[in-house]
Amino acid sequence: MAVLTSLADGVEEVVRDGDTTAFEGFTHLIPFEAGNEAIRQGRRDLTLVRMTPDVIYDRMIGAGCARKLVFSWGGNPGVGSLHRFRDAVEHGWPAPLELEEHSHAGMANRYAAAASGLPFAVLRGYAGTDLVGRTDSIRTITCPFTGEVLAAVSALRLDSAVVHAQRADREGNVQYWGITGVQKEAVLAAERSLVTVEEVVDELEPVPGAVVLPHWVVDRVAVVPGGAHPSYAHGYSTRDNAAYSEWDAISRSREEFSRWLGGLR
Amino acid sequence: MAVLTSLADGVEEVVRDGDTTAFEGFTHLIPFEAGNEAIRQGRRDLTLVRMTPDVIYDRMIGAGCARKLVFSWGGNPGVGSLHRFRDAVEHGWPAPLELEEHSHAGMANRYAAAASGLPFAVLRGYAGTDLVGRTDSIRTITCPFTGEVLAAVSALRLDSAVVHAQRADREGNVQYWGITGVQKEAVLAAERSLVTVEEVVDELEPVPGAVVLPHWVVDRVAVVPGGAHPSYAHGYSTRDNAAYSEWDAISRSREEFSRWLGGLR
Amino acid sequence: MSGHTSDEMMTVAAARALRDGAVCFVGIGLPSTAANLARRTHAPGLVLVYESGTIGAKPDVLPLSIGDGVLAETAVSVIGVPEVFNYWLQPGRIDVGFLGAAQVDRFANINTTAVGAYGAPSVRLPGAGGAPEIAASCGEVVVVVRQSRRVFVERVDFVTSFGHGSGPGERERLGLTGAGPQVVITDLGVLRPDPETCELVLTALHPGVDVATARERTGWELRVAEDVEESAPPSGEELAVLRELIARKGG
Amino acid sequence: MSGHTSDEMMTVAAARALRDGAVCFVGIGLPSTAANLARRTHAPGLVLVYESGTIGAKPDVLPLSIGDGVLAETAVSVIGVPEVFNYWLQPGRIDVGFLGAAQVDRFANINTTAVGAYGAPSVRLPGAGGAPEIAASCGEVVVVVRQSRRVFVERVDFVTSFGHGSGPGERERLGLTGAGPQVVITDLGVLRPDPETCELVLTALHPGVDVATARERTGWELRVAEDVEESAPPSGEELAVLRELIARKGG
Repeated sequence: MAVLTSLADGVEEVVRDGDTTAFEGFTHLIPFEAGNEAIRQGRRDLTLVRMTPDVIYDRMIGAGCARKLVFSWGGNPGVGSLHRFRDAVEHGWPAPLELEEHSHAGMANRYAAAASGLPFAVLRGYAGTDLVGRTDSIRTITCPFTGEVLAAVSALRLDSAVVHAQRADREGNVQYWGITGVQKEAVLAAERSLVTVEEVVDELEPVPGAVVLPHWVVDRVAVVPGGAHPSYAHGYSTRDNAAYSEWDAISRSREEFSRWLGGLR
Repeated sequence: MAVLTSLADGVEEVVRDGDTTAFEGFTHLIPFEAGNEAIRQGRRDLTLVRMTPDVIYDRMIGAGCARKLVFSWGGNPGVGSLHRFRDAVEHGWPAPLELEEHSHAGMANRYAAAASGLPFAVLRGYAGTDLVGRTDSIRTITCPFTGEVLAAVSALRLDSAVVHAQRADREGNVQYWGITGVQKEAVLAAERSLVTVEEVVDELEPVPGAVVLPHWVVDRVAVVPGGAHPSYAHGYSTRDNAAYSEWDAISRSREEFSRWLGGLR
Repeated sequence: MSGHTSDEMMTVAAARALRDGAVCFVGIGLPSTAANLARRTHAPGLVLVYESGTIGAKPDVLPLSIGDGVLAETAVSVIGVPEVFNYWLQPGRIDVGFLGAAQVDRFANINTTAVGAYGAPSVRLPGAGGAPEIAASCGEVVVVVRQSRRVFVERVDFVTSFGHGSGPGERERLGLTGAGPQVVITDLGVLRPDPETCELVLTALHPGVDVATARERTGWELRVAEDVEESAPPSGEELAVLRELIARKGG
Repeated sequence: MSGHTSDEMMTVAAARALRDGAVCFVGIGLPSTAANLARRTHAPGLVLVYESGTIGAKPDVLPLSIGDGVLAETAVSVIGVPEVFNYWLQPGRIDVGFLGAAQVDRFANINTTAVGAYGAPSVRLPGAGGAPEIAASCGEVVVVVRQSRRVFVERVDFVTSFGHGSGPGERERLGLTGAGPQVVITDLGVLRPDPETCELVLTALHPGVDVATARERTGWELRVAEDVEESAPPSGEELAVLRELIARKGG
């Protein structure tokens, strides 16, 4: 059952050192403030999971929270590289970063398998690519009806998942809309979940295209208005494209980044 | 691309003798008028597919349209038995009816596999039941990661699918809401599709919970107001529960049914 | 049994089997009536999930089918049917599944497919629906059924939904994640599987019913618990709410 | 090349590669610009699918990311990400996939993962994203990339997305359902795979570009078609629409 809590308590209770954890979001609704809070709390040894690790994971990697990244596309959307991610991979700073790398189709299916309580998923994917053989989580499977050989990916079970949503009601039912991404699957794939929301309301008025997570699959809800900034919450804010560009400058050098990090703490 | 047509032309062009075909709907939005039209046109030798074959399939079976039924639950919802279905299975009238029988979970996954272009789907299902061994479409598969043995079901590819929706726009984009069932999967699993709609509108205003089928996966759209009666179209009509009860009386004897059939033609 | 019918007693007993806050997979008919009764009495936080994809439905009238509009209108979330089974039922997110039966046997296996030989049935029943995976994956299963020799058979003609097979350990060997049928509620009383043997044992009788009647309406040699309880009769509130639900049923 | 830049020529050429009515899987950046240009000129019926789940988006300004709100607001349908890949891309419902590249080789294999050794890359790139399955399952693939020796390499360091492997028949043997890269559009010209060998052949040059320049900016011995065409320069309308799109980009 969802418990209403503060951001600090929510992050502390849901995201633990050593977790395999996903702060999910597909450009829209990225849980930035929860990520910043994890950095402030000095979370360590995380296996960070996300289809599209972006600026918040760049920060967490640079701050030394992560030991491993499980992902399919790591960039600053619309801007370019993630410099902290690259520095970790190319130069091991501040620590080496193990990579487990997939395609979007593979990652989405790995989440869906975990959400479905299955140990694996089947897809037409990866054939002919060098992604095969780089991770043990991609194998093949033979169709028992046709004999066709397809790709199999292992389920991506999470210890914890953190997402941002437009709103929740007082029972903790969570509602979000616009681009809805893979957040439902991430929450359902996780042992523990935290949802930061723009606001809590008495009644969740139905909204076209909205996804609702019922309260009994959400552990913690924290009210964090603007919690997705510089990403956005459809209907509440717009994407702060300038901030994404500014991150390019901040993250380019270890010194600038360290200054930024000092300011966060 | 969706072509606007009459009900008669739509049924004639989309549903052909010998087809594996689904007139789908989950209590809500059952394409009754399209089914009646298929009877009028004397369609024969159909493999009728549906999770919940109800009164419209009872009619089609009694009228001799079907050679086989692929299904998971065949009843008159809220009323009781389907007498024409039972008569076909128990006494071979008007013709023997081959059965391919699944659980809902299996049928839903078979449609989803076909919609996904995969030859099979994996689920935790059927274990210990006598459904196994009755059809070749249920087998087992071993997880390549954990060694766990799970159920595999073959994809349910359709020659044709017929569904009813609230509305379409002039391009043929189709919108339906309320209980949305498995109709998207059925349409995507089919070579050809016909959608009957309550109305065609200039603009599909977004509606909470609505599913939209884009025009390029729909072949024919026919305007058939009330086309789901005695089922209903959420926001347009309510379920005619009395008509479902009346069908119990009509369908109980071959004579009464034959009289009804004469009236339809 | 003055003041209430045996069906009312059965429905009330079924409602009482649902604890507040549980997530319940509800079929139409008696399970839906019982679940809605529970939600209006002792279990206001009961979460109803219908296989039509309505999660957290709070119908103000009893739906006549699992696809009634009132379910979609009052649900917290309406999802497609594949998602119901894959994301919600299969991973064990449902605490209690409610099942009816045309036949139940002494190990609580359930038949809703066919009476007689499958290929030449004397009675063709509707079939499996969601039941096989409800029986497999819900935390536990409550079976609700009127008791008679036709229904309570030594061995079901067709295992549509697996209960306890022919004894302990079989569910585990099959990889079934839920505990299976933990209670069978009838118009005569309540049966529960013996923790050792998994055989259904009569553990409670409804007011005015005796053991002899229960044995007479059971197609196997019925075991009776040493301390058979007597069900509390429906309270005034339970009966009033139930009757109002039934009266307002349908459209 | 007076009156337009080579990037403008490249974008216009990419837009022209899209036929009206096609369903197009669009990545952000140049592919999105080209697709939106096409929709506003010769292909008003072009259907844009973004991997963020927006189907039939008709953005009035160019989105800066695949998750911009304008895509959701103008889409015919917004779906979850797993559905994009499973129900729409995988079964071959998308006619054209648009891909960029950090490296392309002579058989149109694509690298967007890493330059140098995978375990110790000199440049770590963003990775695969949706590209491997776009390359596998779209009806055909259009690659758009600026031409240079750094990009046009003999053999990609890492096959992120499979083009034609090392020659004919390989896609079929791998079970890939789409035709793969059928055209590579650069700032210099257009390359297409030879129908016999699958090797990329220069088939068109943009106005003002000569074969020597194209060879100089290719990291393998470039084959040139016997009848190299010259691309028509951007029309006044194409340029005007493109520049207006770019000017209104972003927020």
